[in-house]
Amino acid sequence: MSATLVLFYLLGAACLLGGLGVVASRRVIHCALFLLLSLVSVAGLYLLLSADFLALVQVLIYGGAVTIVLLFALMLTRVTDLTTRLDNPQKPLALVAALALFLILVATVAFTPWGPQAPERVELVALGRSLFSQWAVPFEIASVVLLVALIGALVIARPEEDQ
Amino acid sequence: MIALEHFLVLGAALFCIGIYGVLARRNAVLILMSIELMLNAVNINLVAFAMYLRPGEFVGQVFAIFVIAVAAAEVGLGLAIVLRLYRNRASVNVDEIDLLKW
Amino acid sequence: MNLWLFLPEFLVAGLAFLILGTDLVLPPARKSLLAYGGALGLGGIMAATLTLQGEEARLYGGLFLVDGYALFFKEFFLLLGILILLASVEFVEKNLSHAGEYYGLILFSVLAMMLMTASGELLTAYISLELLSFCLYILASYGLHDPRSNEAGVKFILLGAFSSAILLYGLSLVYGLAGTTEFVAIAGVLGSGEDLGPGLLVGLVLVIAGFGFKVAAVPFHMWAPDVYEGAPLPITAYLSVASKAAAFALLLRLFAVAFMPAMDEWRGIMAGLAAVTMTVGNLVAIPQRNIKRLLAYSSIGQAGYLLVGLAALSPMASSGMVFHLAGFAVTNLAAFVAIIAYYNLSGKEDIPDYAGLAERSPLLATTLAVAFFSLAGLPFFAGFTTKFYLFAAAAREGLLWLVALAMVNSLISLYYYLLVIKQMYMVPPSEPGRLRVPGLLKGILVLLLFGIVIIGIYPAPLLEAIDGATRFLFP
Amino acid sequence: MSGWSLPGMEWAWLAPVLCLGAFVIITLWGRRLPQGGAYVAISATGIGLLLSLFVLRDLLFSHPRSFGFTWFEAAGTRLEIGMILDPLSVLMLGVVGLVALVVQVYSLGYMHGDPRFSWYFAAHSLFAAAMLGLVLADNFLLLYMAWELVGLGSYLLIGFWYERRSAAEAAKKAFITTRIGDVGLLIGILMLFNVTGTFSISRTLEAAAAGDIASGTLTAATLLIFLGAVGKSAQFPLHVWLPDAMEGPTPVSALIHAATMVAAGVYLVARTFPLFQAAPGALEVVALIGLFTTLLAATMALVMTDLKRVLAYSTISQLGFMMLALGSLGYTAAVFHLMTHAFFKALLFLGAGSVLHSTGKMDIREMGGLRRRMPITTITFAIAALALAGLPPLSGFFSKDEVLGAVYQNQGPIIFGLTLLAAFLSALYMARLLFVVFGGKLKPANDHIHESPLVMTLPMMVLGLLALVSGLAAMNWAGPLLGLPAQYQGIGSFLFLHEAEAFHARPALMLSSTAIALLGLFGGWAIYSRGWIRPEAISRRFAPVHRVIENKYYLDDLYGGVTNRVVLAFSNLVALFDRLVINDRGVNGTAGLPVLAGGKLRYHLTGKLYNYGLAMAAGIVLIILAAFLL
Amino acid sequence: MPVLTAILLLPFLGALVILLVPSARVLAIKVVAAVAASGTLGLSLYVFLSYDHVRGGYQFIETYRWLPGAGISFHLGVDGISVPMVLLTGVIIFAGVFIAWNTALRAKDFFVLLLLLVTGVMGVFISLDLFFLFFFYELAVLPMYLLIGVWGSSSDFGTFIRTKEYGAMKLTIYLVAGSVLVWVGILAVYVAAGLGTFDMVALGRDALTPDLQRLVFPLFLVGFGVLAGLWPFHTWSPDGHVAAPTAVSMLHAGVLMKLGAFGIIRVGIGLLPQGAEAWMPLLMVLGTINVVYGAISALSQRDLKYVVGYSSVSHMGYVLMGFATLNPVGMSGAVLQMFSHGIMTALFFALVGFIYDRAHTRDITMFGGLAKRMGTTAAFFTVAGLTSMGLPGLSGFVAEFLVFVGTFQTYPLFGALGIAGAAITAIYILRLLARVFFGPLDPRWEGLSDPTRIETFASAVLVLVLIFVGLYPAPLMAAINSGIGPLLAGIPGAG
Repeated sequence: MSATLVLFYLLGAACLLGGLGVVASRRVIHCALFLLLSLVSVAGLYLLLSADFLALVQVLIYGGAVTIVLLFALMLTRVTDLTTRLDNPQKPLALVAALALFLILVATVAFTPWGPQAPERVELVALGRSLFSQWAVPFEIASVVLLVALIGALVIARPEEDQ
Repeated sequence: MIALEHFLVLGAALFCIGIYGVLARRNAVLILMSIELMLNAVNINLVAFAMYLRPGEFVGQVFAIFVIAVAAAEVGLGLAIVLRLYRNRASVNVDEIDLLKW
Repeated sequence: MNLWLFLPEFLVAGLAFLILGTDLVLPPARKSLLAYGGALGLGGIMAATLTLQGEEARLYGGLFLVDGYALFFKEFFLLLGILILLASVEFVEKNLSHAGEYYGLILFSVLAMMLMTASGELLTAYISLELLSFCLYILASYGLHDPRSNEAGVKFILLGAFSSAILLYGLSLVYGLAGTTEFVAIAGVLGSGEDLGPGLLVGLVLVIAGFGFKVAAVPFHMWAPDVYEGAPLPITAYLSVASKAAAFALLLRLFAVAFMPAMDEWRGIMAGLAAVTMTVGNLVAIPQRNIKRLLAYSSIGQAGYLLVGLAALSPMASSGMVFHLAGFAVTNLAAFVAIIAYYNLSGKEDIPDYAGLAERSPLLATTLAVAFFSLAGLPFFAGFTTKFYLFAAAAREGLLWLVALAMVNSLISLYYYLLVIKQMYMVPPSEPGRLRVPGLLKGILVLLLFGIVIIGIYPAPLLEAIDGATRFLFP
Repeated sequence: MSGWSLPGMEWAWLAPVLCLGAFVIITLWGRRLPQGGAYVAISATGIGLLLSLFVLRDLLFSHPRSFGFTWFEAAGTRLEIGMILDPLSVLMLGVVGLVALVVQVYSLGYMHGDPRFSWYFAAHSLFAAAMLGLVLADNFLLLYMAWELVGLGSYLLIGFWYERRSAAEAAKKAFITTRIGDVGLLIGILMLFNVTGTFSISRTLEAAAAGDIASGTLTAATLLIFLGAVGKSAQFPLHVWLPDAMEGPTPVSALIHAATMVAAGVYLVARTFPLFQAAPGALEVVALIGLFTTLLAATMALVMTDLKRVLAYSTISQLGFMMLALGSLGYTAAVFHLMTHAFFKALLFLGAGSVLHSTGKMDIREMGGLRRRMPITTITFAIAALALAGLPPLSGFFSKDEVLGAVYQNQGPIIFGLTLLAAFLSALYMARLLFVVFGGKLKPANDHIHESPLVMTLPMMVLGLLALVSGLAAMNWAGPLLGLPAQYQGIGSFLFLHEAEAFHARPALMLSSTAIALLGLFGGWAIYSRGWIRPEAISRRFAPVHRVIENKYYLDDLYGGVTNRVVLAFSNLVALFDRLVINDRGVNGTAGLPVLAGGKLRYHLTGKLYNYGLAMAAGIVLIILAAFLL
Repeated sequence: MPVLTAILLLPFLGALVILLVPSARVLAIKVVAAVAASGTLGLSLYVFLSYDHVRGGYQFIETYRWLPGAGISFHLGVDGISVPMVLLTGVIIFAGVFIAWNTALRAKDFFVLLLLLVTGVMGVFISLDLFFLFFFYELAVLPMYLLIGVWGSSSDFGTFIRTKEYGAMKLTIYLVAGSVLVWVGILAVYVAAGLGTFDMVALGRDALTPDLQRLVFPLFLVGFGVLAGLWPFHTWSPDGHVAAPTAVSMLHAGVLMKLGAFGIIRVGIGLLPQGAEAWMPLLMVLGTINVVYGAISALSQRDLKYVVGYSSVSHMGYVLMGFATLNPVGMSGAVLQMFSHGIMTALFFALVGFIYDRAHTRDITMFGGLAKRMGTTAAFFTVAGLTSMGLPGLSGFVAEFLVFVGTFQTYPLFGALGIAGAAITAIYILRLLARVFFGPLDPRWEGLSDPTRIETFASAVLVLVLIFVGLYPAPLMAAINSGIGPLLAGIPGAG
């Protein structure tokens, strides 16, 4: 078993563990931390997939921004107290649905001929260049998306001046 | 060497964990977190496909970058709306918001 | 590369920024100027967009398309944008704060819809779709102190994000199988006869589920009634008309161009989805009391009819879909504008509140009645002709059973529409006095009524335009 | 003036058309015309009568002819309307025209002062038109049309005083009852049309005679046609309408219920007689129905106390007589009796009308001794009554004798015996009327009465004369006496041109019939005038029988019960079925299903966000599974 | 001159003009309606008179491009079957407008909708394109809901209550339900023929194979049959007629029910003759049930209008029986019956309307002796009643007689049942006359009066038509004959 494979299993396990923690933990703060674990492991997986830039982005955006925002939100909404129930009554059904879908997806992965696998590194420079040439339009749109989200967050979350 | 299927199964698992989270949680913020898990699962898929299947092509990675960007924005916006909800109702539990039904 | 081809998008984005900027300097009492200005601007852009007529280009390797199809829908969305802006003014003044951002967001959403129709590649399509969704999430929660608007926003964004994740997973599978995200190239792979295994089907189902959410197809529809009911009225109108149209426009291009070769895989799914969607939508509409909620369910039913066209995908069926979409948009908008006008005057939106409307305001009652008759597919009005055309196309593709079911559903829908008409025409009003509808809304109503009738009795010009547009889907 | 000649047969159509014209004119402008337009009606009928005389003259010196034209064409099928002029139709033309004219003149006096005087004459004209059309028809289509219009005319005239509930009900009853017969008639006609492809009566008769029609079909069709005759001629079991129809003005009864409409049934059978001859078993049915009816009605005539009702039952009885004659191959006898009966029965009714006009009463028990105040009425009434009783040499004697002869010749002794019994009964009830109404002492309440005006008595005298002498037409010397061509001797040879039928003088028969008549009259005199046997005593002795007869054998009650209880109950049931099963279950139930489904289904939107998500996930799983499995 | 377009547009333009007249100027509104109606009558008379029945076939043909891509064109034309129907519509709207002269409530809306209704009806009769036939077919249903719901009247007999809203809703839903089947049938023909056209002339009668014809025909039979009052889908008809205001009842029972029958003949038998042949025995059974069942139901009704309503069900049965014979005589009788029943039932409803307007009740048991105060009404009612009973001299006789002749040629037993139905008709009609108009006058009706001059004029027109056709059916039959012939040419078994 190669080292990369071991690494993959480790990262994968951490990722899934984090995921499970997010959905199963009884304390919201723990959930947030588990999420961080999972997201960071995903960044590790990106490295395994030789997507270095993506790993960086992942750590920066998710590990930094998103998690912190989430923690803020959790604190602002004061749901940190231990007594609150976090799961809803349809939990068993949710489990059945998720498992069923998982089985389907695994079967799909297993039975689909994915074609010749020739892993190859993506050059960071090429990626960067294409992002601003080939993908200029989506890039522009994405910027508008961020702007809109900003405006929306401001409008919606900002306390009214007149109150 | 790691086979593509490894990544795909991992992605599928994470995706389904995320789905479970969305379906089983009642706290709006936790639901948002679960959705982030799902998006990450998608990204694992995209990046794995990009690396394994078509040498020289990296649409998957580009796609993943955009997904990350959108996901981040989504979290921000979602939290803003949830905060507004909290301000109006003093709760972020989604089973308590059912004024609209039937 | 010819940047000129981006003219409409640039102009709309610029207009949006202009409005956001002007908002900063405008006194609160004058915010309605933004809407008028925006509408005027969009009108100008409509004219400017016409200069692109006849242009055909695949920019950036096919991820941004300039063709008749996109052009048609761009004009269409610009027009809808104008109408929504104008229909919102009074409502916004009375009920909402942050008017400038409101109008700006509407412009951004118009931009998003235009981009959706122009995208020829999965990533571009996705990001445009997200832009639209973001605008709508915000607009749906715009009633900041209205718990219902708030609830609508939460449900909308959480379920919307959930559905985008599902869509994305499906897209990732498609990408994994095809190795590309460009529509034509995908079609090439799908049509190559290569065995793609179950991955294709699962991917398609997930994509359909994701889009099913956007167009409110059962069982991915459940957000729609709640959000429609909770959102501010003009936004409900916008959701039911524009965002649905945009989603269908994208869906049509995606399936007609990219997934056409795999039609056998998804055709049955679409047909089943159509059947369930129209039936559930129309059945549940019957007991509704809130008129917005009623229209939400009726829109679900309409989505079912449109899915029939998708299930029968052929040049005629796609024309039929677009045709019905256009007719439906005009009709539904007419209904909503009348409802907005009545809400502005009375603050009411429950069906029993419409008692005696025919006496209090013949125009509003007539508009609603005409719109409902049109939605139910009665002749002289758009709904009849568009449905006939769409269903004829579907029947030609061997989906007569589905058409029959759709007709039965139309019948059911007639029942609940008539219930509203009964309130308006046969029950005496609970309050006396005539209602004075402002001139602007009156103008819009008359215009829309005219549109409904014209599409109903002289559809040839519109249909020719549509045929010209959908021709690009089947080169 | 060679181009000008007397109108002949080709002008016969004018008679009904003139009457129809009178109807239209009086309906539209009657109120503005002098005398309410009565003279329009009378002159139309008069011209018609005159015309029929010319036609008769033409016929006598030439041969029967028929005329036809296409009314319209329905997708290849020609609907023709035709007219036949043969002795039978011309005879009827004359009788109908004559009686109609006489009655109209009489009505001038009788109906004087009625607020709807003008409408009376309009309806009268309509009726006369229909009746004239009926007798002229050589075509089942025209015949049926006229047949129905006759029914309409009678409906309008019976219900003339519609303010009276009883009149309205009687008119309705008459129409509906005869209509039941008409159903049979129409079915019969169409069955024949189906085989022959023509509505022409002559051609149908030829086909039947030639054996072109299967005997089963023929018998069925013939009997159905006879059902029509049964309805119109008030034969058992459809006789119940006629007595009630006396609610109409009395001249109407004279016209319709004595001379014309009720004779239409007999006429119909006579007209289609070859069918009956060709159809096995048909004549037997006709004879039996006739015999039964005549006895049944005669007994009822004996116990009724209402003057007009007695006459009505007597009419039924006499019509039964005619049917019996037809059933016994006595074609001439039946038609002859039809003619004489028309005269004397009309006269009887006019007399009754005259009595009613002056006393205002109909119950014979309140009358008596009227001869002292109403001599003309008494004499004419007596002539008619005696003619009916069959006293020689009055008209009834000859025609009844013919009937008896036919029965004697062609039926067994039992039937003949019963026929004699019926003859006896008719003499008896006529004697009863005569003696009770006109004989005896004048009741004080009737002291004020006086004879009717001339406009009424004159028509009675005309009819009286006819009742007196028309029987002589039977005699073999009648023809030569009138200067007719040699082939015509008595009426028999006129009616049966080809196989001339002479008057059979059967002395034994004539003697016994006279004896029977005298016996009846004597019995009547003994009971009702002398009181040797008290009628009350008889009725007491046979109380149950009397009660049954007095109640019209409970037939009216039975029919009334059937229509009111059974038919209405059934119709209520159907209406209820329509509402409860078809409408409430079927229609509302089906419509309720979606409403119900929608009402239940709406709750799938729980308002809980995670439920929505679950539905989406489950939907995806299900779609994938379904896509894989299907 | 494009006459047919003019016929179609005239009532429509009338409606538009009325829309522009201020609602306070009631007289002007009525005058416009009257002018439009008279013009329509005039044009339909012109079409009737100048239709060349010797030449036969479709005449006055007009074709305009509409949606060539879908194979839809605006194709108008009349044949011998539609000509009488056009005339019928003209006559009835003419009478109807005058009978509705006293409409006080929202007269503007009323006349607009009434004229729209006529546009729809006319359109069905003269359309030669399936799309437009269907278009106008539904257009004719559309105004009904409002016309009944707003201007109608409810029935309330204690245990039996039918509100006008119920009647309106039921009628609308029912008729549209029928049209769903029609629509499916039309699309089936469109697809199965594979010609890519909705033009009935182009489709002809052999567009579908016999097997397909048999499969599709029931759709048209039941779909159009619903509108024709086919048992057991008839209950909308009495309920709807009763609830409707007078002029609408007239148009509705008079013309609208004929649309259904017309649809069966034009679309069903015209396009699918062999399918029709296979299904006609069933139609014969149902038609006969219609006749007898309708008549028996009419017998026990307490509401005057319900009697007339069920009588319509019964009489439409003759039309269906006539169709079912598939022989020339029966079919021509059926078409004539459509005309005759249209006029007759319109007259009935007009007269019932007069009574209801004055007495404010339609309960038969409350009446008695009305002839004394309403002589003209009684006389006209009698004429209508006699027509309904099939009395010679009136149009009903000719029509029913032909139907009987036709039926006897094919199904003698059903013919006999049909004739028996006519006898039951006599019972209920005569009962009605005796109950309502004859007998002693109930003192509470002392104050009643005969209809106004305008109303009398309008109903007299109908009476005259009944009598004229009854006495001289030849002109009408000439047209009908020329229409029936080609229709039956496609049926091998038809004589």
